[in-house]
Amino acid sequence: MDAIPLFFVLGFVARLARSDLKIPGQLYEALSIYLLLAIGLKGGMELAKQDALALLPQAMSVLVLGAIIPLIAFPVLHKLGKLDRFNAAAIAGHYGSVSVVTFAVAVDYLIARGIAYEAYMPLFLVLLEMPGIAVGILLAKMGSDLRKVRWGVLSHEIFLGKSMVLLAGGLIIGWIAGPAGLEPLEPLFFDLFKGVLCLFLLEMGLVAASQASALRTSGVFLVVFAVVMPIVSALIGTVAGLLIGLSPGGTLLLATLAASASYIAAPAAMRIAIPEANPGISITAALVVTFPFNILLGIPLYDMIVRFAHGS
Amino acid sequence: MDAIPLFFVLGFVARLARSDLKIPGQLYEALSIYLLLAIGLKGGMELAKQDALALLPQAMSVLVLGAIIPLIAFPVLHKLGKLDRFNAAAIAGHYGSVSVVTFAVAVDYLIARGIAYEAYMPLFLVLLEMPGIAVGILLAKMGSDLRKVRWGVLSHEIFLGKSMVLLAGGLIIGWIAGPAGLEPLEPLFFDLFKGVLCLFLLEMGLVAASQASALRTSGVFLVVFAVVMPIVSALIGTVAGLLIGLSPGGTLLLATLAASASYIAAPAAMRIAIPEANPGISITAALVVTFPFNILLGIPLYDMIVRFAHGS
Amino acid sequence: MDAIPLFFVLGFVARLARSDLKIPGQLYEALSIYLLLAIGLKGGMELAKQDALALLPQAMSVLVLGAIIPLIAFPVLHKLGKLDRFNAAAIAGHYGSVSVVTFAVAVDYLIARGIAYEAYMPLFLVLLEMPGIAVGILLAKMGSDLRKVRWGVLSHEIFLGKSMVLLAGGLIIGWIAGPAGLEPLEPLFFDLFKGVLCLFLLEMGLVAASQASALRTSGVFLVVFAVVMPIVSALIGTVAGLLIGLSPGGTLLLATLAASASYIAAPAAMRIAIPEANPGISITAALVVTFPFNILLGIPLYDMIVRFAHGS
Amino acid sequence: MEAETHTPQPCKLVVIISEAAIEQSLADEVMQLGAHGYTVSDVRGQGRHGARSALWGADRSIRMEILCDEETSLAILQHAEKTYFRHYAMVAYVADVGVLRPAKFKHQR
Amino acid sequence: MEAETHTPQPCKLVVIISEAAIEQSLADEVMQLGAHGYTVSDVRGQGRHGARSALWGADRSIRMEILCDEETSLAILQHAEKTYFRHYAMVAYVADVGVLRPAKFKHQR
Amino acid sequence: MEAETHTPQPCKLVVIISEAAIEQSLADEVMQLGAHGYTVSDVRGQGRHGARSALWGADRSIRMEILCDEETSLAILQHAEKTYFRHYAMVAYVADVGVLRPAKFKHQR
Ligand SMILES: Nc1ncnc2c1ncn2[C@@H]1O[C@H](COP(=O)(O)O)[C@@H](O)[C@H]1O
Ligand SMILES: Nc1ncnc2c1ncn2[C@@H]1O[C@H](COP(=O)(O)O)[C@@H](O)[C@H]1O
Ligand SMILES: Nc1ncnc2c1ncn2[C@@H]1O[C@H](COP(=O)(O)O)[C@@H](O)[C@H]1O
Ligand code: NA
Ligand code: NA
Ligand code: NA
Repeated sequence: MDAIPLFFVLGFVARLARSDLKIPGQLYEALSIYLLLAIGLKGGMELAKQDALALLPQAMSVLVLGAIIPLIAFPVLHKLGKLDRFNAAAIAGHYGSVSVVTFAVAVDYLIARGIAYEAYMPLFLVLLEMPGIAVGILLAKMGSDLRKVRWGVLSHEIFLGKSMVLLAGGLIIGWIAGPAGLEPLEPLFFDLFKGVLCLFLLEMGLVAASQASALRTSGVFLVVFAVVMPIVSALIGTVAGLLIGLSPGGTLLLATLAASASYIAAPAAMRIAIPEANPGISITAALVVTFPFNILLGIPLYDMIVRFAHGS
Repeated sequence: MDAIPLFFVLGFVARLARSDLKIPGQLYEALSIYLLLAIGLKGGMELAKQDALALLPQAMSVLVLGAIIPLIAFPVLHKLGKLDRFNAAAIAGHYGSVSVVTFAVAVDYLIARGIAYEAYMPLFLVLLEMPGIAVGILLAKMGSDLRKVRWGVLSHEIFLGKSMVLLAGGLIIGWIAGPAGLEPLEPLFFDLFKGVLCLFLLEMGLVAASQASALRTSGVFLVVFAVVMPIVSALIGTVAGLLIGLSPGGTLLLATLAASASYIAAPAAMRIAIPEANPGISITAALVVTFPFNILLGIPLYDMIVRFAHGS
Repeated sequence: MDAIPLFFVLGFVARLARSDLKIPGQLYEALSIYLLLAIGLKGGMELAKQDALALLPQAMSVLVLGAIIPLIAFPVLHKLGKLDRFNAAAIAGHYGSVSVVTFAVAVDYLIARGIAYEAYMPLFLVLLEMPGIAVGILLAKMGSDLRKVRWGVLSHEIFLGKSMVLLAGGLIIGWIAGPAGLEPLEPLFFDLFKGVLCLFLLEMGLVAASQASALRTSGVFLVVFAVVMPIVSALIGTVAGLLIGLSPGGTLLLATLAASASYIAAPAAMRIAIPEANPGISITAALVVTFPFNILLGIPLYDMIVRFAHGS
Repeated sequence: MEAETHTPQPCKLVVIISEAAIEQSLADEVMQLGAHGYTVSDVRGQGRHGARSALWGADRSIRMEILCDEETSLAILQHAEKTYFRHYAMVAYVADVGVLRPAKFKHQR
Repeated sequence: MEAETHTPQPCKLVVIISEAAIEQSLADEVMQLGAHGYTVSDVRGQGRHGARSALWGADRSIRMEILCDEETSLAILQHAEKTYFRHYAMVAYVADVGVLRPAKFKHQR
Repeated sequence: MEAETHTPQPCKLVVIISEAAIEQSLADEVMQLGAHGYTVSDVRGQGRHGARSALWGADRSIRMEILCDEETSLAILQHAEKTYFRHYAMVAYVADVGVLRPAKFKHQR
């Protein structure tokens, strides 16, 4: 059996059982810096093998995908879920953006099954990081006087947040350095990747369990949303994958990206951009429900959907 | 020459010379999380290759071994050493439990000499972690009103302390995932193991030296105890190894486990469970005397004992 | 293209753009402990292959080289640059000592081009760490009453600073353990080296950019000094390399060591030994100007100089 | 609703420095004694029990600070004294501070 | 030149404990309001907004302390209240302390 | 034996914020001047000497707090001023606090 989800379970159970196991804060930061850089580098290296210009139409479509998802999520949350504009917008932004770790788990799923995928998919991961967050913020600000919004601060937060800098920076370095330039970095950034991912999932299990008590107060609607929304997004992602001509493996990755909700970049950006939103709500949805749902059940489910759509 | 003990010496000397070299606290925690998980995973992987049920009798015997050692140590400390009940019990608990790093050094000793051993030995390490601590606590509480003892808190401390969770969690994950599932984790958890062990020993050298001044006030008895007790325990461990039919390599590991004293899990548990005990005393014995004794002189000595016992 | 300098650029640009990207403090310390130990071990391992006694004359010459550079730099800074005695001496000490990371980048430069070099060069790195700092301190103290100087504290600071302990400790361990003893440590200390170096350069880029604003107030003289001094030192280092019979590769490394300025060991020692010196000035020169100059332009330039000198 | 004022109102600040091992129990007890919150940081130091340099697990110390009303502050100090002073490395002190929203820190008895 | 004395002179100490996300803005604003410096440390804790255990990014808190004159201390407290108390986990208090060189902390208006 | 009371008795708290480089010497000197202990934490900040962001080695700051009697508090402040204020980034202040066991912090002269 694959070891990765087991680490999440270990962390989750340990915390529920009130063990004193903790991942020190700076180790957590070190692990995320590593994961973001490694994924960026990997993507950049693959990009160096491609004709980057030829990817432009696909890239544009992916940006649109990232903007559509929060536009769908927002009215559901606001109208159906009766959440105020700020919270609805913030949650929508989390689901428009992506989870790097969920992506990594999906890649691992494909590799373990020997399914091929477009190796430049991390480029799309980078592209999908921002637009969802941006749309979420815009949705929150639409009620207020748009001239009062500090656009500079906001775009700074979106484009220069550390996740973005590491992902995009890694991508660009990988692109410039190319496979030959990256070869000496492989033992650190590629060979250790899956092991580090396990440590990160252990930590995510701890964090998710520590937030789990919020489930009781969050209401049924939020839990249902956090399970149904990813499936809807995965469907949209599957359609997008078909439209831009991805392989089944690539389509699964795009569907998973669409289905995943950010819990690193988005919370940081939203806290500054939409202070009115309660961060507890979006994190409970994204991390306590959607994240484990995706890595435990979602990915196999999306795989079935994608196979069906690809007619295989 | 083997590099591992040299790192301990480097740390020890650096600190005695009052160098400002320090291992940052969170790096120390990261290293121990890594070591505990890695040993657990390794053991679990080997367990997956075994008929686990067949190990049950051996496992039971090992649990008994862990309970016997503190029962021997306690009267020696209390009667002969004139230590009060609390300190005697706490120290006995440290020696009943085990040192993960000493175990790792002994494994390395065997590998370097090409001596075979039962690959599932980490299972016994996990089993030996607890009973010694539990017996130590019981010994301390025997004087007081047993109904007043907060058993819930104590057993929580013993079974859900982070060492236990990581060791046992790693073991279970390794067991479930099996060799195939762990393969992608090997570069991190297995290939880097010995290097990380060196860093940890550097830190242990620093810590041991920082506690070394306590030797002056601790009295001759404690130092003698901290050298003689491991040898006695190693003899018992050797007998136990013979009784349960371990190979010479496995017997050496069991003897070393018996001889080793805990300085990670036990101090944490004892501080909560026996607040009356002075943590300085047990740590001086376990870390400043017994630990270096074991890794520098003890293991070769136990090897001779085991060879003699196995008649080889 | 080589990836290493790109990480420096990424850090530098991210910080200038006011991204919130940060390397946590303890990760920074962990990375430097790793780099210093790894370089020491590598050098010690190569030393074990040599007749160490035969290196004695070369080693003595290298010590002299380390003492000469600050003696040249000091009058320039004091007379020409109009810096007071304390600041001039402190800066001179920084340039007399060496930058471990610059050395590692130069080694990487040689490996990437398949140029051979004396594998025991890290020994010279260790030797060059101290004398520059010592001479710098002496220069600062010459004005004051020499009997009042706390020589004990100073020599402690120089010989037992953590950089020195890790470098020299690694060297000695590598020497004693030899290639066979170090083999199991290779995955950690050698295979990951270049990747870790990249992370460290990312951090150095962040730090350099955070100090860059000091450039505005530091004056033109300092910037010119921080570019010209390395070139002068590289010339001296080249001559020294020729005199002691190093290969072109070894000569380039010695030239680079001479050219490099310390920003880890020296600032720490100087802050204690010469409190009157403003640490901002020396760090701006060494880290913001000289370090990027060396890794981006200097090394190729010194390569040309060395080739010319070696007549190849 | 909290009463808010625009000049600081008196409030007590209790600070406890002790072994990291008791962080969780101390936090639970402080809340039980009537505090509405607390703040913890990692520290190192020296005292009657020698140096605690936070070099490794058993050697770590924490500093907890608690804003509360006077009654709670006394209860916390006395509880700490009774429960921990004997067997644990610990110091504790109380200071007078001013806060804008004193109601936030008042124990409803 | 600063006036220096050898007995401590009165000065105010403002302490703000809040979410790590606002560290940078808070620091900028504190300086704008007339402080000449500040000190920040990483903390964890619990309060009205529940536990903030610093387990991970969004969960980190900081403690900022500012030595300043009384006017600035009030300005900072009121600014914090106006800007952050509503939407952010935050507590703030002010204390009377003594410093040797009070001029260092005085705002030139 | 220490005299113990159940209401807090006056005591001084000295806080020094400065460069990490001098932690060891400062600690030694504080003990020599009559303190019986101290507590240190890692901080970052900004002041007259610009930002000290703890990004890397030379940039780290520490915060040391010392409970002691008034005489010792003055001795520490004056020593810090004489020895470090000129060349090191440093601030220091003293506050009045209450402790349960004042004898623990009193210097026997
Ligand atoms: N006089 C003091 N001033 C400040 N902190 C102290 C003082 N004495 C002790 N401490 C702190 O409290 C911890 C426990 O003190 P003790 O119980 O005296 O060993 C020490 O490790 C220090 O961190
Ligand atoms: N009574 C208190 N004493 C000390 N710290 C507090 C207190 N209440 C809250 N805090 C700190 O301030 C943060 C935010 O508080 P709150 O806005 O009440 O959630 C908490 O996470 C604690 O670190
Ligand atoms: N007004 C202030 N309030 C709080 N901390 C300060 C203040 N001024 C300086 N500091 C701290 O003391 C350190 C040294 O201050 P300075 O010597 O003014 O550069 C700074 O890095 C801050 O951490
Ligand atoms: Na998404
Ligand atoms: Na044992
Ligand atoms: Na140099």
